[in-house]
Amino acid sequence: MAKMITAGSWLILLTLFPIAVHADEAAFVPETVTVKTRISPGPNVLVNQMGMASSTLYIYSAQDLTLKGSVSGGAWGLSTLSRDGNTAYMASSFFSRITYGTGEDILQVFDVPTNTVRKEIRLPFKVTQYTPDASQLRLSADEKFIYVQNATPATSVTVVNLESAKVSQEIPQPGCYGIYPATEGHSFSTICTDGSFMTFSMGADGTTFTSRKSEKIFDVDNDPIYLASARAGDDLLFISYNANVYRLSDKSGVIRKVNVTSLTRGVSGNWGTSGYGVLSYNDANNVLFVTMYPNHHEGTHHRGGKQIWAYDLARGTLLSRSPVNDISTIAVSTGEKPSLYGLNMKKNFLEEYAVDRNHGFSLKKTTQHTDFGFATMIMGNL
Amino acid sequence: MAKMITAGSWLILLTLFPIAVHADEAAFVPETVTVKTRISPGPNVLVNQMGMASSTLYIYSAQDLTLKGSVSGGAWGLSTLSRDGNTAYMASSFFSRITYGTGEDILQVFDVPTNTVRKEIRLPFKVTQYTPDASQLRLSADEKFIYVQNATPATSVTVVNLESAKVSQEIPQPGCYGIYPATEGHSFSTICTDGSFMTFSMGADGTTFTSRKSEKIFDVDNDPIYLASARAGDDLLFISYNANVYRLSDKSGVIRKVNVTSLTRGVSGNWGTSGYGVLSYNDANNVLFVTMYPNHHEGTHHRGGKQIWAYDLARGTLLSRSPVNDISTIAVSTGEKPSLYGLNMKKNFLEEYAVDRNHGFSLKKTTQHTDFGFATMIMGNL
Amino acid sequence: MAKRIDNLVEWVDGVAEASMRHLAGMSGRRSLLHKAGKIFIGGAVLPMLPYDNSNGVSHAEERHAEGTIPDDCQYWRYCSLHGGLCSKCGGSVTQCPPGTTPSKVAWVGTCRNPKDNKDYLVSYNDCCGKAGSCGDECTRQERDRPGYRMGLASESSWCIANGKQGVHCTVAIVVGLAE
Amino acid sequence: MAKRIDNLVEWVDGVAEASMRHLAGMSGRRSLLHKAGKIFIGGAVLPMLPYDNSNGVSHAEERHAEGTIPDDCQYWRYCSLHGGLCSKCGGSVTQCPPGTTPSKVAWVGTCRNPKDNKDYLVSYNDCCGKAGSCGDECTRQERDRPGYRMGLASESSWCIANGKQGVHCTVAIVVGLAE
Repeated sequence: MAKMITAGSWLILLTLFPIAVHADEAAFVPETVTVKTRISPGPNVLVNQMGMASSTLYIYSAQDLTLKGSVSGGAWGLSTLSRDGNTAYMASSFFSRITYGTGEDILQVFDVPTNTVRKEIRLPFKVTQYTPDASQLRLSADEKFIYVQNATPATSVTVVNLESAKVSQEIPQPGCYGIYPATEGHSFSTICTDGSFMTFSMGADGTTFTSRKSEKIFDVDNDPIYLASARAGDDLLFISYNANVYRLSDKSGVIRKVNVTSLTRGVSGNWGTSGYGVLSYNDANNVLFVTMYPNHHEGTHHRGGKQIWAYDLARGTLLSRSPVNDISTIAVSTGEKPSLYGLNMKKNFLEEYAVDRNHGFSLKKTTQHTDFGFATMIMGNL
Repeated sequence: MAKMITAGSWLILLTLFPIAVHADEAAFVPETVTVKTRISPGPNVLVNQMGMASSTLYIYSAQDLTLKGSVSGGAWGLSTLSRDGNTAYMASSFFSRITYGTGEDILQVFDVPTNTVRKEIRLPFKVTQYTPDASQLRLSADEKFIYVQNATPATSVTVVNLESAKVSQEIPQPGCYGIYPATEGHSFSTICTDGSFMTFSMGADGTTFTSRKSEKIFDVDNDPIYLASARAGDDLLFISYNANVYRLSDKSGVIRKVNVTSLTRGVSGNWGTSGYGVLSYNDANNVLFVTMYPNHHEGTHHRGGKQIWAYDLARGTLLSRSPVNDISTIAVSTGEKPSLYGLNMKKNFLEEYAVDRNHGFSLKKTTQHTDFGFATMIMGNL
Repeated sequence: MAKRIDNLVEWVDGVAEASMRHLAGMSGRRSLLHKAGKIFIGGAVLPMLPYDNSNGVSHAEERHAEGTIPDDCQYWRYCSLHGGLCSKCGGSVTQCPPGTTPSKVAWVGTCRNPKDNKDYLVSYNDCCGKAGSCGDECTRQERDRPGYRMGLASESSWCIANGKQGVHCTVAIVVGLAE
Repeated sequence: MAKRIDNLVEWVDGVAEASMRHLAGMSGRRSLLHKAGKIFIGGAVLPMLPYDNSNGVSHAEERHAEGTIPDDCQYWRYCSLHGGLCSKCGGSVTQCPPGTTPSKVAWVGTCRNPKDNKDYLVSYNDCCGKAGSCGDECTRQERDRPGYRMGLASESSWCIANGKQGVHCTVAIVVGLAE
């Protein structure tokens, strides 16, 4: 047998390299395969594409939507991004046999510039499997803790200390869902099944908590709010299926209602909110953008929007209504001259829009890039 | 906190079951969720859909292509089926992080009627990752052994004893690829890089082997054959990119050429073979079916066929040329009145064709079913 | 309704660790309704929908012809469905396909049967443990609510109570009359 | 060409256990060609293609403008490509994207550069270790052969020598002139 294997070596070589190479190679400079160590510089837009086996965070140039790189994790990937845009987090499930066998929930900590895994932290095997929304995986204001939404379906929040890479505690959250951290300190609020909010405040070391329940804020049956939220100054914005904006304050350690604004008052066509990441706020101009759907009724709340509305929250004025194709999720950049990014849920496009400040913050599509699969989250240090 | 959790239990319940149930239920018969324990009876057609994370074997009714069930495994799934159609095998890779981390190759043994995993056998972590073809995972004639194609890219064959569920040996196969078991005993042949075949014959206990190399059978550069093969009586049939049929005998423990037949002699249009599972043979009528592509040239050999040709191998007659849409893989049933199944590689359809014996075994599509992804293998106890 | 409420009750008691097998012989429908009744009395908030409470004869009739339940997404019992029907995966409208496990809990829709103009509770259980999809999904999602009303949340996987195994398809089980 | 032949030689010697890092400082291009020469003398079957053997100046020129290598599937160097180009995944035509690992071995195409009408050897390395696709694939597959001529087999994953990690995309490296 030894002889055969030796003979085989030649065969293998011929198999791999059946063509003789020219010996006079003075002028020919062969190329070599290399690895790009860092993605191209500049601001990024990230899209979280959830999969049943693997989930991918695609990283695009915020300028022209060129795909700059990606990182990938397991099933039902939830994700978030550090404020500086350099660290991405994904919480997802891995199974020994993809869809069965032994499972584990892992928090991957990714280095965005190099697209590499910096750290893995094992989570309690309770992480929610739910269409991804920003409210399911959230950093504390100082980015020392990360909060993970659990649902078995009993709901709770796993608190992970990112410095020690250890789970600090699991906070029971019965009948409530979604994580809305305060802009400072270590507290977060959550939406409860009776239309109230619960606010949890952690002790200094992250291992204890106290909680305070709000008054009833909204009517779950008749005016349910999305999980999606935005910050307008210090306040939290939510929006209902019926396009009522709930402006809330979490400054006092409990949620208080500031005001409620109907976007559709005086508008015909029975418009309602529609999509997943349905609202985004540009603070510099006090303008709220919302994906809207005509003739809305029970069951249309997750369809792709047919218009994006720009609304001046300071003045209470509907500024513009821009027609779009099936946009389910939006993100507007900060600053006085923002761009808006949207996900077309029928064609799986990531789209970029120029915002015309002189015409009511109306939108004009400038470019698009396919995002390769179902996605409901846009992130970025925009 | 105890109080809060108790209160929470109510909230959870309301969350899950917010609607009161009517108490007078005399006439209402509620349904219950059950599990179908066995797939519907009747002959099956199986399609192996390869995925980069998970692969699925879809099980269709051979009658009307109704989807009857499925089983699933890991990445780059290779599969085969027992002669009675009751046991399916899949060899595939599983990773701790889907695309990275710790990997393992697993042979899953599935019970087809119940769609359940009967057994798992761990394989040496060398299984080929290659567009699936029948020649990569093969049962011995008595179904006591299964042969697994390895490629790291060095090639070898893992022999698994299915009775003991243990690996018997790994047979080095340098410069050769593909597994073509004999119709009796424990030997198999393989195609080698110089156009010859090697035949390996195992000892009685499966732990030893001897090998014999054939003469050169075909010209790898100018008339390469596909991995796909068929049996015509006791002989093995292969076909080249140029549609030359190589009829070979493995009866003597080494491959011998019986004859070579050009399917395209006298046919204009420069037709060539094209697809993956490009040929299938109906023994009862001595008819070979092949997927064909016009104006073929280097690079067209894996495109979806534009015609299926029926060829009488006994008489050396081209019987019919049926137009089809992008069929890359075919399987014809046994018996005098066969049906033919094909995979449309552009639309991912599984298609069924009636075979008209009175008109040169020409084909007429009778039904189709989407197969949900890229597939190159049709199996069945047809 | 038995299994459905069984699950709910056990789940509330045991916080989602209930085993189907453990449940099977545990209690009849009546005792379950009794439990459910207590729960409602204890509940602080009762978000009932104002539906007719006559009984469901016509539905019971339909059930006898189960093999013929349509799998057109527009069929009434799919009013809150969000997923691929198991009838397209080798199961049926009420049967998980071979080799899968029905989710121990589920989201619930309230759908009006046009035959008797009554509202029924429909439990949408995911069937778990297999990869591969089997056809177009139905996305109706009427009265769907986000995770803060988990029992109506069609955006959640319901295999979460089954070791979070893969969602293969979804069944639609008529479990009760809505009051 | 250095790295490419390095890999091939080491791979034949060490049966695919070669590490990129281990190879880096091992040997210059000349010694490699020497090795390669011996191999060809030793080989029993020499399936050479009858190509021109003048040198590749025009290709060398093109290389200096690497950033501008087109990623249109019809471009000459993709003649045997079968996969998605890494230039669409954050890498380039010759660079794997950040966070991936180039396959240690690869399949090889022989492609004619229309500029100088010479034939070049092109190594198609897969970049490994990430999920997610990045755009349409190029399927040219000229002179592709099945696994029995493994070095030309574009239907194989070439991450098989990298712990079989996931194929993310493919690069096209011009490694030599074909004789």
